[in-house]
Amino acid sequence: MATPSLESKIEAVLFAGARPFTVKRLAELCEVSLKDVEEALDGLEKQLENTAVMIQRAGNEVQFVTRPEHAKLVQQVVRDEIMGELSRPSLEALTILAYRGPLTRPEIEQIRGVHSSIILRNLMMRGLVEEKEDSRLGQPIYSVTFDFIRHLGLKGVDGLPDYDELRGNQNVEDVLKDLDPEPLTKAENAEATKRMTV
Amino acid sequence: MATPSLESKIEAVLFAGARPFTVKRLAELCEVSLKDVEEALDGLEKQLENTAVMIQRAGNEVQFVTRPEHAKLVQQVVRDEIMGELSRPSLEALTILAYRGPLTRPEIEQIRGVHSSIILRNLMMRGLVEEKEDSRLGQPIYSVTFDFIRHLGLKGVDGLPDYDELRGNQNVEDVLKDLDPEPLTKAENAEATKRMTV
Amino acid sequence: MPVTYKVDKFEGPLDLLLQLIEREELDITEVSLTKVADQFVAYVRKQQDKILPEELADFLVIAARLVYMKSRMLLPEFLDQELEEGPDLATQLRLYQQFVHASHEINRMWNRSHVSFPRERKPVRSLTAAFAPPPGVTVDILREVMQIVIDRLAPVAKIPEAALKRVITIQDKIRELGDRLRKHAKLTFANFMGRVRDKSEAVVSFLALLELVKQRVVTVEQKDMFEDIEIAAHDLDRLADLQPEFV
Repeated sequence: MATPSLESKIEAVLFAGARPFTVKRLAELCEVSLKDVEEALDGLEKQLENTAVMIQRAGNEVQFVTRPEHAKLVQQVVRDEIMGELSRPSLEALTILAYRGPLTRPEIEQIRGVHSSIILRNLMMRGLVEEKEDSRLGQPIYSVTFDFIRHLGLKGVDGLPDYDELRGNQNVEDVLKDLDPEPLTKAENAEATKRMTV
Repeated sequence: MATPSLESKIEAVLFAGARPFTVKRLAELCEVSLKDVEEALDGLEKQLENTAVMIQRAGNEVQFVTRPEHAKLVQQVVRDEIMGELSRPSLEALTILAYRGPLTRPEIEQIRGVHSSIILRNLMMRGLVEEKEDSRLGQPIYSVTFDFIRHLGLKGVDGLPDYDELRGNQNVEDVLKDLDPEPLTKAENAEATKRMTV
Repeated sequence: MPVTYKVDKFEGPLDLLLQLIEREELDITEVSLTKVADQFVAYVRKQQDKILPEELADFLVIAARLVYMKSRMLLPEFLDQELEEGPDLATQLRLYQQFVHASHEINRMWNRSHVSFPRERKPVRSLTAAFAPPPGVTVDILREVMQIVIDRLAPVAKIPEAALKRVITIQDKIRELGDRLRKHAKLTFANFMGRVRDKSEAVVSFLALLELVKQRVVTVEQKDMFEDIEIAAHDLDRLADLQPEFV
C-alpha cells in the first residue's frame, strides 16, 4: 500500500474530527510544515470542488462543512434526530432512567443488555435526559429532566404508575448486582458444579 | 446554480448525519426510489476512490468512515470506544455472525455446540452485536454492528476472507436445518425441571 | 493404563473434540471421531468440575453421540432414532473447524487496529434547540415498557439456576432405570427411551444404560436383528454402591 498523501491525511482528520482544527495542529499531527499544510489544503479544496463538502476557513482554523445548497436537506436530517418519535431502544433507556434513575451508563447497559452511548446522547440532545453533577465509580450519572417529568403531567418520577413496585424489582437488582467487581471465583464455580453433578 | 445531483445530496446527508442511514431513509430524504439510491451510492463510491473516506455497509445501512490506512492518525483526534481484546468465545460468536448472520441464538448455538446467551449479551453490551428489529420463528435475530465491521477496517462483511465460501457453505445449511423449531414450552420445562431435581 | 491427555483450555464440547482431533493430526471423519471418543469421555469425566454447569449438558450430548457412533461400529443393529437424527457429528465438527480458523483471521484483523472511523458527532448541547418531547409517550406507555424490560431480565437473572436444573445427571438416570427394573424385572430399550423429552435426556439415558451394562448391573439382549433390545436386571444390589464412570 502506498503511503497516503498529505491531502488524504488532512482529509481524514478533518472528516473524523468533525470540528475546526488550526493549521498548526494539522501540521503537528501530520508532522509537516505549516506551508505544506496550506498547500495541501489548497489541493484538497480543488479535489472537493464537485462534492457536497467544502473547507470552511475562519481565521487560522479550518473545518469541513456541507455546501450551502444542501442546507435544507441537512436541516431535515438534524430535525429527524431531535424531533419525531423515539426509537424503541431510546424509549427503553428513557423508561429505565425514569423508574430506576439516576444511573450510570454501565448500569443502564446492564439493565438493557445493549450498548447505549449514542442513545443517551440523543436523549440528552432532546432535553429528555441530563447528566448530573455527581458521579459513581468514576462514571457520570444520568436522570430524566424535570422538563420531561412535567411533560408527562407529573410532579416527580414517583408519580409514575406502580413506581415503588417497578423501581424495587428484584430482577433489576439482581442484574445490577452483577456489575459488582467481584463475580464468582473459579473455585466457587467449580464447587457449585460439583454439588450439582455428583 | 444547478440542482445538486443525487450523489451530492446523499453525500451531504451521510456527511452531516454522521451516523448510519438505511437506504430507505436516504430514498425518503432525497425523494427518489431505492434503486436510484443504490445507483447513486455506486457512483459515490467511485468518486470517493482516491479520498480518505469510504462508504461502509452493514445490512441495508450505509455510513461514511475513514479508510483504515489513516487509523493511527485519526486515533489521535477521536476517541475509540470499543477497544480491548476479544475472548475466544466472543471471537467465535462474532465470526459466525459476521459470515453467516443474521442468525437466531439457537442457530448460533447449533454451530458452536454450546450455550451462547451470556456471550451474546456481553457482545451486545460492548456494541459489537445487535438485535435486529425482526425475528424468526419467534426468536430475535442478531448480527454484527457497524462498529465491529469498521474496527476490522472493512467496507462490509463481504470483505472478510473466504466470505462467499463460508457464507454459502452447504454444511451450515445442513447443521441449521436440524434445529428443532419447537423448543420446550414453559410448562414442559417446569415439568422437566421438577422431575430432574427430585 | 494411566493416560494423560493434554489439551488447551477449551470453550465447549466441539472445541475439545476439535483439539483432540487436530492434536492427533487426523482429518475429521467418522472413523477419526470414534478414535478420540474415549479420550473425549475421559477428558470430560476428569474435567467435570471445571466445566460450567450450564454447559455440562452440551458436553454430555457430544459424549453420547461419540459413544453411540462407537457402539454402532461394534453392534451395527443398535439403532436409536433420536441419536440418528440431524447432521452427522463429522459434518458439524468440520463446519465448526472452518469458523474457528476464520476466527483466527478475524482476531488478527481486530488486533492490527487498522480501524475506520465515522465522523465524530457534534457535542450534544450545541444542537439542543429546545426541549423536544417525544410525541405519544405517556405514563402508561412508560409503565408498559418498564414491565417489558423487567420481564426480559428474568431469564438473564436466572440463567445459572435454570441451567443447573437442566443438567440431568447420569446418576439420576441410573437410579431411574434401577427403580423401573425393580418394579418390572424386564424392560425394553424403546420403552426406556420413550419417556425422554429431548435429545440431551435421550443421550444421558443411553449413557446410563451403557454404564449399567458395563458394570454388569443389567444385561441386554436382542433376540433378532431389528428387534427391540431387552434390558433385564442382573445384579440390582450392586446399584447402591455403583460409582458411575460415565461409560
